[in-house]
Amino acid sequence: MSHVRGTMLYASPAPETDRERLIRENDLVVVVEGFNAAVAQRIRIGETFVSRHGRFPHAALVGVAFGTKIRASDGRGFVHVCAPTPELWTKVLAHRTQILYAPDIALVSAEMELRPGSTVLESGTGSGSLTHALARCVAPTGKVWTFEFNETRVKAAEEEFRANGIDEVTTVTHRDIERDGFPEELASTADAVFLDLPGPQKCVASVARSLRPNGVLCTFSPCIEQVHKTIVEMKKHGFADIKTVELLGRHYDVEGRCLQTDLSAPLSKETKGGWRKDQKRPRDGATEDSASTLTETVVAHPQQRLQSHTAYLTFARLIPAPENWTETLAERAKTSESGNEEVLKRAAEFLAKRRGTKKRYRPQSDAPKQPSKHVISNPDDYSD
Amino acid sequence: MSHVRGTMLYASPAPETDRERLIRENDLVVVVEGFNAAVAQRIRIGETFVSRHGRFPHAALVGVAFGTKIRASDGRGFVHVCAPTPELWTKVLAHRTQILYAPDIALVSAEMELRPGSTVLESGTGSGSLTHALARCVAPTGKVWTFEFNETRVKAAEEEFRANGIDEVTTVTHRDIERDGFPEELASTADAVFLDLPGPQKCVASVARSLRPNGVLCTFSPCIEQVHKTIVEMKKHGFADIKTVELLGRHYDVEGRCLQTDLSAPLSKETKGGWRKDQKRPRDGATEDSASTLTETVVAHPQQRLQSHTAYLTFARLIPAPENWTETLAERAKTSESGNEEVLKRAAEFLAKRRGTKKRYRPQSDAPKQPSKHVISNPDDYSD
Amino acid sequence: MAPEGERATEAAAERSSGKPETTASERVHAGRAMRENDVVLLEMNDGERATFATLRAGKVIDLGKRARAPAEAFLGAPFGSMYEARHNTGEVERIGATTEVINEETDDEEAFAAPLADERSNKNVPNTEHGAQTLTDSEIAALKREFTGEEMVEIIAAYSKTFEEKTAFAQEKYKARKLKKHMTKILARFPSPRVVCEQYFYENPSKTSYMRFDSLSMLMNMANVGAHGQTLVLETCGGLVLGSIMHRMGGFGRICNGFVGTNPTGMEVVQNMNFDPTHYDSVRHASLSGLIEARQKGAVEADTTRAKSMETTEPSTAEKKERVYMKMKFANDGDMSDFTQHGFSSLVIASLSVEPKAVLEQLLPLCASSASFAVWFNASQPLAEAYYYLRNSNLAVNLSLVEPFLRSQQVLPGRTHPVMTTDAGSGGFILSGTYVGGVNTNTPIEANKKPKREENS
Amino acid sequence: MAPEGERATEAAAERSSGKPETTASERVHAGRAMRENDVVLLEMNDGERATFATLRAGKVIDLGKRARAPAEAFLGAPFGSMYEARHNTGEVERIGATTEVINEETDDEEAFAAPLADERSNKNVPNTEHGAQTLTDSEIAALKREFTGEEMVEIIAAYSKTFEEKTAFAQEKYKARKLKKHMTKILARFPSPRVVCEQYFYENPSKTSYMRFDSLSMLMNMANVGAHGQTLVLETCGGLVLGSIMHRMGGFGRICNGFVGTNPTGMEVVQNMNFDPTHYDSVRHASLSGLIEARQKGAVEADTTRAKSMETTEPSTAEKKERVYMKMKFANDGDMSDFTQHGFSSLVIASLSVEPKAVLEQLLPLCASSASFAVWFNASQPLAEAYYYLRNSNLAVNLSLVEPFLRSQQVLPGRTHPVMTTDAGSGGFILSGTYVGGVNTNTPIEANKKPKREENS
Repeated sequence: MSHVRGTMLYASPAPETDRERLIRENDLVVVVEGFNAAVAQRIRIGETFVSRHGRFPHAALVGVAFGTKIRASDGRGFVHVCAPTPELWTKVLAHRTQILYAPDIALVSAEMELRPGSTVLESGTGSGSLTHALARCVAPTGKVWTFEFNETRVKAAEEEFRANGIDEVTTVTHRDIERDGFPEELASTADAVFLDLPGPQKCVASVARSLRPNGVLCTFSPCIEQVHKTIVEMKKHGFADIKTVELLGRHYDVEGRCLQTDLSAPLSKETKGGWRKDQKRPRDGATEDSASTLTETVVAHPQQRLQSHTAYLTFARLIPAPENWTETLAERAKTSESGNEEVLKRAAEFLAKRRGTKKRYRPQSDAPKQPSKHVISNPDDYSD
Repeated sequence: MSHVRGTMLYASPAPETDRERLIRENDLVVVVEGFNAAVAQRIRIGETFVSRHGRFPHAALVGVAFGTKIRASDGRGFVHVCAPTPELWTKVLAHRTQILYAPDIALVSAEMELRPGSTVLESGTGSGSLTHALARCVAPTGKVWTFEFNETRVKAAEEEFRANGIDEVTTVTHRDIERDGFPEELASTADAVFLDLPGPQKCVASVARSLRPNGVLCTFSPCIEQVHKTIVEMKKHGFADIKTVELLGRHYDVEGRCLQTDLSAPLSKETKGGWRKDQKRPRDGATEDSASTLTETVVAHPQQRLQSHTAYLTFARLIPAPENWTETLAERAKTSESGNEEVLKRAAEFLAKRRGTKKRYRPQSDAPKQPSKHVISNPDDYSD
Repeated sequence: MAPEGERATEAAAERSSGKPETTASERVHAGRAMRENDVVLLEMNDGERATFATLRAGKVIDLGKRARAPAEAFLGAPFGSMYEARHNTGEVERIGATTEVINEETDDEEAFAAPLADERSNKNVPNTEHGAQTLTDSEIAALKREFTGEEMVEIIAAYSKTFEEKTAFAQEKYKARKLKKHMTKILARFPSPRVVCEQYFYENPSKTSYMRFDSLSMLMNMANVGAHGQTLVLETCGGLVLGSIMHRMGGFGRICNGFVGTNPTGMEVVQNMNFDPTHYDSVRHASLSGLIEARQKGAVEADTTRAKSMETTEPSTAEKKERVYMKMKFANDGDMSDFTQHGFSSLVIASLSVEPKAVLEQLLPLCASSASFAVWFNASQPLAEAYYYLRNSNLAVNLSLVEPFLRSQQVLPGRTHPVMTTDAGSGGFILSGTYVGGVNTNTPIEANKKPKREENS
Repeated sequence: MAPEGERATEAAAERSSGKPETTASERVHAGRAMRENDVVLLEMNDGERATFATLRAGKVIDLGKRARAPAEAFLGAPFGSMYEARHNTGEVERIGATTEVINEETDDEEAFAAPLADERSNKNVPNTEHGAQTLTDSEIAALKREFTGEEMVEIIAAYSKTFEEKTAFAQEKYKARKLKKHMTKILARFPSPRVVCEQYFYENPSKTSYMRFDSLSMLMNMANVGAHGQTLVLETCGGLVLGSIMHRMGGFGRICNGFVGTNPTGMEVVQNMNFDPTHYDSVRHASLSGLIEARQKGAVEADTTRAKSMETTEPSTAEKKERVYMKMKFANDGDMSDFTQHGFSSLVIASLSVEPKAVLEQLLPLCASSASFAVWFNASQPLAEAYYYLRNSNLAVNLSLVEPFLRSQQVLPGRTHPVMTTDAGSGGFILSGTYVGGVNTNTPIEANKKPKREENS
């Protein structure tokens, strides 16, 4: 298979020699303008990308290798033109809804055990942030079926998926999964199902029908009450191995920093004013002509602005039931209700016989129970 | 005031010259046996502290400065003898219950705005871990009233507080606060109240009576449902400025580490076997005779074994109500119920007049409302 | 500096009297009446914005967003009081705790579904509210002059095209939002270290070096700061850490505000904390290099110490001005000798400008044996290096490097979760321990092969 | 190595056939039947303990705590099946999802108060349960030979002095605890990377360098690992990271397992993942210094490369044994030249033995332009140094240093809270970015003053 251009489905190596992947017309390019600033551009000869760094005619990008540093045609500044990946797409996509970010996407993809050939169902599609990563996981032989309640968003997603080349393995459908469940045609086909809906508990039964044995259901719910309701439904519908986690991506800032070691010298400009942002450190450890009492060091500290909660992720597995399991369960329930006394009688007989044999006597279980020595004055509140 | 011996109430400087504080009989000493291993010892001539490091006769410690490194009388190992502090006490105390640890204790003490002279109520006393820190905060002129439901624990706490010298500002009482509330004698005396009980919502009314205006209530509840119930009660009883947080103390391990930079050399023993625990780095940056491709560096990484949740801490303030506030509130409620239509009528008149004046006509508010363009097929689930 | 004994006697007298704790508590409690010259933090609409104000009779306080209030509205009322500023009349009225009574028992489908849709940016329907209001801006402005805040909310809701289509839950939320717009709720906070720290952290964090409140609280506890202690502090957090120590020690004991170079750095934040003269009197500024020199020379050679301390008591004019305002003195010879002779019982370091390892190496020898210390930094590495040094040189035990991880929680029926985003993503890191390098004598069972002295100097 | 084109054709054929995705999915899905020679992870009692077992007919598998099961009990059943091992009979019976039906609607006082007391170590009453059992140990042992696990629980409860005094909630909990003791529930897990990673992380973490599963998942995604890629991996996590890459790429594309020195490190963990030959065939071992040399010499001077690669294909006997078992080959000349000519599309580094900065400096030039890379380490500082170097030398953009903070949550009626303690306190840190140093040509609008070449070598 040759290099797939303009899509972000495959992390292909460079087909040309010497490690270069060249930009062609209609390719999707992620233009990196600086730290944490990037935008998507579809290469169309005649168009020009304009930013605060200057003007970048698309025509000039054709034939250039992905990763190149490009100076603006008006010479003002520069940008890097990068090949798209699902992770970069998540940074630059158009937000039609709240989206999932890289850490949650990574965990979801992996906990659902996706691999080339897997079938995965998603609802809702939203802005397609997760969908792209799912498509990468299951390509080239798997399938992502994604469902969205809002028709406008369905149309937008469809177009995007085609342009980004993930339509090869992805189908987006307009459907209200909470009301209608997943299509019957997909029954017992899914290796995994992902739900990001206000009422995931409403479609757990449908998910159970759609999953293969040992398939994984993942729900994404911001509020804990929702998680609770969903877990109740999961337990009712044959799921086990249920766990709820949350994952924060704590981003760190990295900076070079001058720290003073001499307490007799006044605090210098370098040390007083907080961080020296983005100041370059001389290569190869050559020290600047700063005072000898300044120690320069690289430090990493967590960013203050933090996405401190996204959602609770709940994972559960559909346990393949043995044949006649429903009948077995019913029988068990009956036994445990009626069989209790019978069992205790048998046990008492067994014990009496054994105690007789061993010539050891112990207080009988039917002896009057002694009150606990620890009298609880307020038993309603302080039960053990 | 001279140095207070054998208590941990005051962080006094050394009364003797040259920065030494000497151990005397009956002093409490925290014996540090190694990293994160410490035990409390009350100095009694004739007794001997025995540990895996050897035998340490108490008599030999008298007259020695706190902080001294002591070799065992049988020469096997050594320990450090440290002056007690509330934080060290938390590490060595006898657990009669689950206890609060340093990060929560610090936050609670500070959010309750404790200072010398403050009065604070606590329930339950438990193992007295928090009590010692509270006593330090309010000493020498303040007061900690602490209440415990379990009589055995009351007795143990009483004895401990006396021995540790915090009884000067601390009184422990046997009382079921959930059932009986705080004593009426303490009404309007407390600057802060701390509750660590299974049902804190049951005593919020009593707390409101005990607090001074602007006093702080802090509750410590492991489960979120409990927090919810308590906040409902707080809102009923004149509390505002309510916030719920949780605080984890993430402890880091610090280690010296050899990292290989040369990819052609096989991984050496130094780098292969994981961390070089506690290996000392030569002072003054003198490098060992290791291969030049090894970079030695100090790293800090979070410990794997973590107290990942202690409890939700909820803080609230008793808002001092103005005089006749109850009456004012009742009146307001009445107005908002009956006054609605009257207000709308006045507004309509005002607008009609104004629109007439300005000669601008706008659709009337009583014009038939148009249905929303965005028809929601399942309004129960998808309301905005 | 008031002699220790005097205050101790006072304290003892209080303890022995009839209701001692009430008296002492009365004097310091944060719900006392607001008085002339007090600083108050006026917090609008549950933290929407806030401002420090000094209460002076006749002064009009700017509350932001065109709201104002005379100082008299606050004077005499207890700290912690709550107010409503009505935009239509300009009145400021004192109120009690929040009037909104939420029906917390409601736990129905709506409470679950609605907020979810709501919080996650109306994921299911496009936002129809925009442009749904039939009143013009100028009409609303005119109405505001005639009607109260609550009345405005009713009117605005009635003239909204979409209000009636909303669920009861969404209507409630809509009204609350509108109420906030037309009426300002004010909480008059006592400027305790907690309150001051949070205010700077969220509004002007560079002033206090991004010191977060939980970290500040851990600094106090891990360094065992308390009454009758002798605390050495090195901070460049604008005085926040110093103020927190003053609050904790309550005028009992002594505080040495050690500074790098020849002059103290700005300590303006202390001025916002309503300290009385007793508190200020417990503090001395001292040059750290002067302290180190005095300690090395010892008490017998006090001459150099004097020269040094004289030198440091010649601050610049700007410095002098601040010093006078803050009523804090520079250490004199007696203070310097006291500090160095007795040693400090607590050491607190909070500065992003100095290297923790180098500073600990130089300042720990000023501490009393078995003193507690705590160092804050906003990255782990400099503290890890210090930790490694202290452990390997046997200068400290009970070493601990902790990152306080703080998270706020939203607790509402059906909508409970940790807050979604925060500006408090890091509280920094705290290195703490017990200093054990300060012992002079070799006891019979002392283990060290070489005298401690050598190691510490 | 199978030619790329062949597999692609196969894939295309599948896509165009009637129900292609089902077919493909069928082949890989984790719920397929357990077959002879499959590895299965048998997890007892919801994670109480677990063991990897290779299913061979006639083999008896030790489940720990004196429980055993014949391989036949599992063969033919789908992965993911659940079992009960009855201690009294030695039977292993296949069951469905959990039989315990918890009444989740119960939300009364009891459910709130009881668990609190319970979880916080019976804070309110001393533990009376101990010694409350009137049956002796030997009696219980004798009974166990006669009664089933469920029956045993009923008997034990009936003979407990304190059972009846307990609340209904506590009784339930007591029974559940006893049931665990007398009956083992087994979950037969498919050994996916997630399952294998967690098993090692909690049971034998030093084997996989404490790689936590969320971090592993982020390594895969941030390095853009996927089908048809060409991935270079340097890991010393026992093969866990390599296995995860093999799983993600599914035999489509090529993986170069780069090793430090002259031999690959142990990759045993890969053997536990039930990979088919296609997966193994996509992997080549190669010496990293050999790759670097080959890249520097270029394709024209392949001689040295050959010599180098020959050298590395002479492993020790132990090495050979493992290699054969793992069905993975060493890179030959053609592979080396392919790798260096096309460059790697993804670079993954996960080792606590090498310095991230130095490794990135040497390995990034082996990557294709705009390749994605991700590096894991268990401390932030070495990654911060690498980050600083890459940013200042303009070798990478989209740089990000992230610490995944993972927390498990207990969700139970009235008892919902994050888990109290964990052995997963850290997942390490991940540095990721896009390599932009690999461009040779100076395009007309290229900005760099000196050729990129120089910078990368």
